[in-house]
Amino acid sequence: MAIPINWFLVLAAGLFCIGLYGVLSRRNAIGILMGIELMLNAVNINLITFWRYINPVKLTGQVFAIFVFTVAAAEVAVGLALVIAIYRNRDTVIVEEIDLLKE
Amino acid sequence: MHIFLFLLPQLILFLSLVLVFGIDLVGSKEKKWLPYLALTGTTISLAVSIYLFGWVEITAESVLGGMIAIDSFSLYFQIFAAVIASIIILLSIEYMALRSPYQGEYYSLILLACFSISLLSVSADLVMVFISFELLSISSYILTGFLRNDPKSSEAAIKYFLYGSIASAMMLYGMSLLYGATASTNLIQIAQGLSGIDPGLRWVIYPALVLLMVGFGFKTVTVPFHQWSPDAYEGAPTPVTAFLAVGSIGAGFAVLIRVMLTALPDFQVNWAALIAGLSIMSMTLGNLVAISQKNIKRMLAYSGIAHAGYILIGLVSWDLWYPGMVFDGVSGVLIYLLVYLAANLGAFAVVIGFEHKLGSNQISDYAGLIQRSPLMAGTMVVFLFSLIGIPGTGGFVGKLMIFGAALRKEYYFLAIIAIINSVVAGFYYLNVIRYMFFQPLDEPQRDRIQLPKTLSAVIILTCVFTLLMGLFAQPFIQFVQASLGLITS
Amino acid sequence: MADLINLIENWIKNILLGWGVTESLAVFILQVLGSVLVVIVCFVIVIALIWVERKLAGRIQDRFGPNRAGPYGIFQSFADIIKIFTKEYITPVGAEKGLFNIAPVLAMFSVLAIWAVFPFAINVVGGDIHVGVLYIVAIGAFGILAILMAGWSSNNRYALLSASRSVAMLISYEIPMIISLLVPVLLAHSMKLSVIVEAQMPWNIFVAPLAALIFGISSMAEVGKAPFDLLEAESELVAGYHTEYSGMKFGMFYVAEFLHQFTVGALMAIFFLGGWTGPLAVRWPILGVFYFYGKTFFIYLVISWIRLSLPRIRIDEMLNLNWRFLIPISFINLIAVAIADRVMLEFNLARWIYVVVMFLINILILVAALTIAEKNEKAVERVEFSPRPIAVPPGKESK
Amino acid sequence: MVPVLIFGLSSVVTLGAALAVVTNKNILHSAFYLILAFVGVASIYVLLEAPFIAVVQVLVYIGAIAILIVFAIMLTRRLLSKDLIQRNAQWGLSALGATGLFLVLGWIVYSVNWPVKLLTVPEDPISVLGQELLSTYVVPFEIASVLLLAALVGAILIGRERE
Amino acid sequence: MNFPILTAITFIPLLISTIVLLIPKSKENWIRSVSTVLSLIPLALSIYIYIAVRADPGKMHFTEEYSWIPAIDVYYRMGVDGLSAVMLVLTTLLSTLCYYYSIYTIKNRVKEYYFLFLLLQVGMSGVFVSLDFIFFYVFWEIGLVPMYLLIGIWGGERRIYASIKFFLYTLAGSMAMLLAIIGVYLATGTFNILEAAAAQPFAGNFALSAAAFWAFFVAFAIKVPIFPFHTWLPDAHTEAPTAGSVILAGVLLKLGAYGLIRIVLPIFPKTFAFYSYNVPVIPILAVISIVYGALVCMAQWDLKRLIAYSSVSHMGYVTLGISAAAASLAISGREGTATSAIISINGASLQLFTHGVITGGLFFLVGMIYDRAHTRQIRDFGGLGSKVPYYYGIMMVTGFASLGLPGLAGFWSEFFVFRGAFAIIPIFAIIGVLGIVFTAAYILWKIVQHIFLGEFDQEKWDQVTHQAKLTDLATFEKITMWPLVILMVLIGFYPSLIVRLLNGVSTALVNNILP
Repeated sequence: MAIPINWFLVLAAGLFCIGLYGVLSRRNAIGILMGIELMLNAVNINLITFWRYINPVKLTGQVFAIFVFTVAAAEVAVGLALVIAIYRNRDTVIVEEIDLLKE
Repeated sequence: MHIFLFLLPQLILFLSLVLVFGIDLVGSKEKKWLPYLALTGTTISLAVSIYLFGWVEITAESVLGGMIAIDSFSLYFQIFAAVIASIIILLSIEYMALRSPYQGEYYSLILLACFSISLLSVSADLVMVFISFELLSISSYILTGFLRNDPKSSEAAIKYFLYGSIASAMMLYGMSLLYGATASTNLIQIAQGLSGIDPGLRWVIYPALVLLMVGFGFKTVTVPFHQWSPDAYEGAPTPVTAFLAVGSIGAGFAVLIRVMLTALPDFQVNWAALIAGLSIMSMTLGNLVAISQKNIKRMLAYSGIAHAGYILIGLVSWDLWYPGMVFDGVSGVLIYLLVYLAANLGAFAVVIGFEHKLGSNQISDYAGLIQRSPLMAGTMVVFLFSLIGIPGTGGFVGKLMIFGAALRKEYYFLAIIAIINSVVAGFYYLNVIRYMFFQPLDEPQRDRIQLPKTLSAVIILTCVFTLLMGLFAQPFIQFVQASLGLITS
Repeated sequence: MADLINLIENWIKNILLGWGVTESLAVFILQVLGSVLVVIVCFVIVIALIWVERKLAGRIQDRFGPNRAGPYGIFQSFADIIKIFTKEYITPVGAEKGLFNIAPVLAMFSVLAIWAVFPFAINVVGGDIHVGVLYIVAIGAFGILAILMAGWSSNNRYALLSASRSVAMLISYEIPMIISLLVPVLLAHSMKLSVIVEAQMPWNIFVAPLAALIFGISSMAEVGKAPFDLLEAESELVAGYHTEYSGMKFGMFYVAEFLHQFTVGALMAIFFLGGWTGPLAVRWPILGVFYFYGKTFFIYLVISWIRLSLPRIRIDEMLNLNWRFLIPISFINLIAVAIADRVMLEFNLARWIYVVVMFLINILILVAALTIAEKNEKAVERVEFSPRPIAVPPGKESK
Repeated sequence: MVPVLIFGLSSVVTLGAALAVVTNKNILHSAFYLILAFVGVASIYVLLEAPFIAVVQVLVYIGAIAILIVFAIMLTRRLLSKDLIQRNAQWGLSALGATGLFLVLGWIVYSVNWPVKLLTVPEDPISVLGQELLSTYVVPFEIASVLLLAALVGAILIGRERE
Repeated sequence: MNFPILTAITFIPLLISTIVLLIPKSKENWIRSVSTVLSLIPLALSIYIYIAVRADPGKMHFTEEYSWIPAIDVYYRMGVDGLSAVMLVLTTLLSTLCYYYSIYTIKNRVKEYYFLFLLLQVGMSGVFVSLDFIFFYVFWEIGLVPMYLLIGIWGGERRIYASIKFFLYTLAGSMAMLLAIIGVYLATGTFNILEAAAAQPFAGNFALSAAAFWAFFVAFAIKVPIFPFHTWLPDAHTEAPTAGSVILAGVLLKLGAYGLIRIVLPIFPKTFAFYSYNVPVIPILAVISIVYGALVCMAQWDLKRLIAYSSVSHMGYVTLGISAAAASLAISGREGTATSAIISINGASLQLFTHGVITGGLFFLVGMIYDRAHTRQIRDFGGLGSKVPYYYGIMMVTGFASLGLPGLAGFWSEFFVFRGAFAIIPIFAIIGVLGIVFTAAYILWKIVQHIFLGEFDQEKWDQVTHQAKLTDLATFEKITMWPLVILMVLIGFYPSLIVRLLNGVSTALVNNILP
């Protein structure tokens, strides 16, 4: 193949770190969630790249990626339900303003 | 006998969950007996797993495409899960009936969460580890936010959720690196792939280890991945807190031990150093912060962090176990988990009883509890002493095994930090005892507290077990050592 | 001589090669030409469709329909196009400009991109990918997105309301649609559209009529046509998500909508009516193209007929229909078909027995479902729950 | 040459969009950039000869997750006002940390000599995938279904209106 | 194997406590009398043991050994030699006296009180008879818990502070000891105290040996207490209820010293010798304890606190004696060293017994006066001698015993300690003798003069005590005090009563550690 494997991996690492930055720097719960999604996408790029380059005969990487999709969808569903619930209760989803639980 | 028989306890747990969920769907009447149905399921599961444990000597075997490892280690956690499920159900009956109309959903989620504990312990493939990990996480998030009209519950859940999702994303990245380095996700094959690994490729394993530890550290509540726990513990419905404090941590250790020992034995030097660092931070921070807590659920959360730190010492000082070995790290971990289960669930039972009757979780409100309920105060003392590690209670045996293992592997600094922390821990546990026994009631004669029968049963049961494990530890240690089937072979 | 399409293809290719173009580039150019052709055909057809539909609507509603421009008003559509092109683009104050402009393009894209994988005749496919069915479903997501974008960026309450309604509806109805699409996939043992078409023996509508029905209903909802036209219910929401659009931007939505309906016809044709198959279609692929468009057009007319006959349903009814009826029944159908297929293949039964049994199973499920639904109609009531008080001592309430 | 161009284009789109996601002041715009990033990732999958994954990416991430996110943002509309700061106080530190992590991770994955085996992708990978899912991975597959059900029940339970 | 007498003596109090638990809360008199009467059984048993051991005190008698937790090599091992027998007598005697005394003085939460006190007795007796490290440790800590609760519930005003301080200090020490125990096990492969001593762990590794030694030493030093670790003691003693103080001073402090003699000295003789002679840290600490404790006593105006500090001083003699015996190893070639070592250990262990009896008595006496006056300030009293002659008389005897007047119990133990230490570590012995002078000073000056001599000022008394009635000792108080007084005099005239048992133990010990 024309493209060396580490290009993809560096791309994934970049995406992962961008996602991590989003997670760490956002105040909005939904913003954090978006960062998490970016991180999961980076993981998937990694998995598919390894599958393609290291052992394309066994589809382990693809299967793993499919499970990541599944879990990501489930996580988002629960997470957004929680966001809605907290918004209804507290009228905010800014993480710093969600502060009933501090002594 | 057929190897799949050993999955029977899990299957029973799962079937009872389907049954509870299904029956709840049919008809619209409130079904008060639903928790008892769930309890029956967990009890049968427990009985079956104990029966299976005593039956034959199990050799490790990977089945179902290498996804599942059947060994005595997994049976240990099936027993663990069934016990937790039963106790949590008993703790919930009175408490949740008052607070939520969704009984069927609640009990099926509890069963699901406990099912995923045993699932995590049998996972022999990263895919399986990941999916069971998420099953546990997601059911825990939902359970934490179960009281959706209570802002604290929602808040606890969203914090838990955010931290959990980040942790699992990072863990996944680590898993993907492991897969890339060995071209496999099967734990045994990973170990084989790593044993003759190209030295250049070792550099990939280090970040993978760290990232994996983020995920496991989140589940086992170790510093610095602990931030969610005090908030989640405080906001969650208290039976769920009890589950998080014991079940979730136990599951974390199950998967941590499984992955580290099966897949990464060649990197023990590296992960032991990493985990030792985490352990020191957890013990120290957990104990120091616990001192200033005013809410008993928060206090128990921080103490849980500290206990996770102690338990990690056992893993750090892992060695191949052989019959006749006295102090072994992993059997220390397993016995400590049992001890912690009994003592902590007992303590939570008291907390639930108190909250149920008086609506408060403030430690200062426990003043004079001995006069209002000698049962609660008396047993709470036993639980707290067990958590400190006073002989005569199970906690002592746990600490003895862990410290013994650490000393045997000559991790003196870990052992010394651990004992310093045990003393610090004494301070805040004694604080509770102080309120219960020494502080007079602010109003001279208040009513005595009459506990629900289910709670009394749990309290007495866990108290008896805490004392039994302290005074007659032999069968428990034997059980734990027998559980090290695959892990150490 | 037999394969006209192939002939033209080779001809152009030879010309290109003669100009000194490399082989791969020539193939690429051919692909581009093919896509352009498909798109042009689509646009042309839409112009015709609009006229046909208005004429049909006129007939059904007992009026003439367009009848001024040209014979039978045949140039009415062209006149409209000219009008739309020359109109002013208006962007409302407070609109999100970028999103506002992207939305119509995305709407067009979501419909046109589906055509990329359609088999028009034997061996005449844009991209015959392994995951054709999934691709179709996936591209549909962009349509939803376009609506959301349009609704949000317009800075208009009604548009937003329509957008949120549409998302609720489109996402819900995607489920039965996908599930029923799995039935043809299951019968053909492939997700490749060309294989699905070729495997139909007889047409799937006879083997899996229930799936066809569910697919029909849910894809009508996907299109957003009456009786499912809640997203642009004029009486409630002005004109729905594209209220604020004008000129060609509005035109793109408009065209996309008609084209979408036509695309649904094409999907029906491919999945349930045998696609391009027909007498002599293998021999003369060009005939297959005609069969394909003919079937598509037929379905289009049927959909128009339905939408012109039925009134709009209420939003809760719409969701109930989906969640309480279509989704369960589609799952049951899928499972039943899967089991029946497996069992009958195991016993190696004759094809006609297979078809008859399948047909009967489908009808049975439908009848049973309708009976149960009718019986339960009255039982569907909200169960009231009165929460018991939580034990909180006075003065300790959280608020 | 063509694959390299495609790779370059899609990685620029992906990373650019991702950066926009995490830095944009308007959270809704972030969400739409997120979709763009997903599209970029999907094209990477196509480049890696995994069309199924690419399509699933579009279906799940764009068709479900992104739309849910946009929807949730619209439901929490109060937080969309322009003057609301979307990043927290320690964003600088986070940026530093993320960059550092990228340098470390990127350097490792770039410089390591991966055990690459250049084989062709199996014919009809989708049916192989299906068989794998229902043979080797049947347990996780079933658990995934339970997981989805649990998430569904939970989301409804938590997200419902107060009664 | 005949009757398991040691198991019986240890666990009969547990049985009694269970009985107490079963008696309804309202029947307070039943609880009191049942506990007191039944506690005579262990007392009788301990006297029987004392008599039986007399014949050959140097070796273990009545040994019991059962497998307890074989998985971690823990055995149920018990045995008793002369030293243990003496300590058992002390424990059971003081416990019974405390139960009896508490019948009249404890009015609230009687059931819990007796339950905890009986549990405490289990822990104390257990420590003196166990021959297995873990078993020893278990009893060690079991004693800690009830004492903590006793101080916390029935103590004085600052009881919460005092109880937590007491608990944490002891816990810190015992945790260190736990590590050391495990270390010894890993080095020797056994938890048996005697076998471990025979195996001499860490003989070749000074660093490890020193670490384990200090871990044990600190644990025991906290309990004794030796100078820098003593700060918990005044608080705990002062705040504890009378019976609690008696047991604390009378028995619990002895646990530490007992541990030093039973465990540290035989297992780490070389290290102990090193720190007693070459780098004489321990004798220095012992001397500081003696002198500092006595000096602080002179500055105290709280009677109970004064007696508490006197314990620090008196227990310093014990440490000095033990360290002298250890130091003998460093100069083992010199003539008469072995004899001196034996004498100093005899002195130290005799001091354990006599100090238990004397200080126990003193705390009883303080409790008695406090019950009348509700104050412990020495300045508040004056001229009581004429008002309460009986009390005065007993106080005089006990006080003089404490300062080491010949003819009373305290003399012999101090004499033995200094006789032994003088031959081995003369400098410290000389400085230590200063302690006796200070002791005499504070007993005579503070107690005798300030409290009993002079004119009784009725007005002042009424003012400080809110017109409390001043009566002489009641019958139950006399009954409580007499056994102690008798013992003081008896040992004063016939020390061999105890020393004979102790001598056997010390001889065996010194013979084992000296080459």
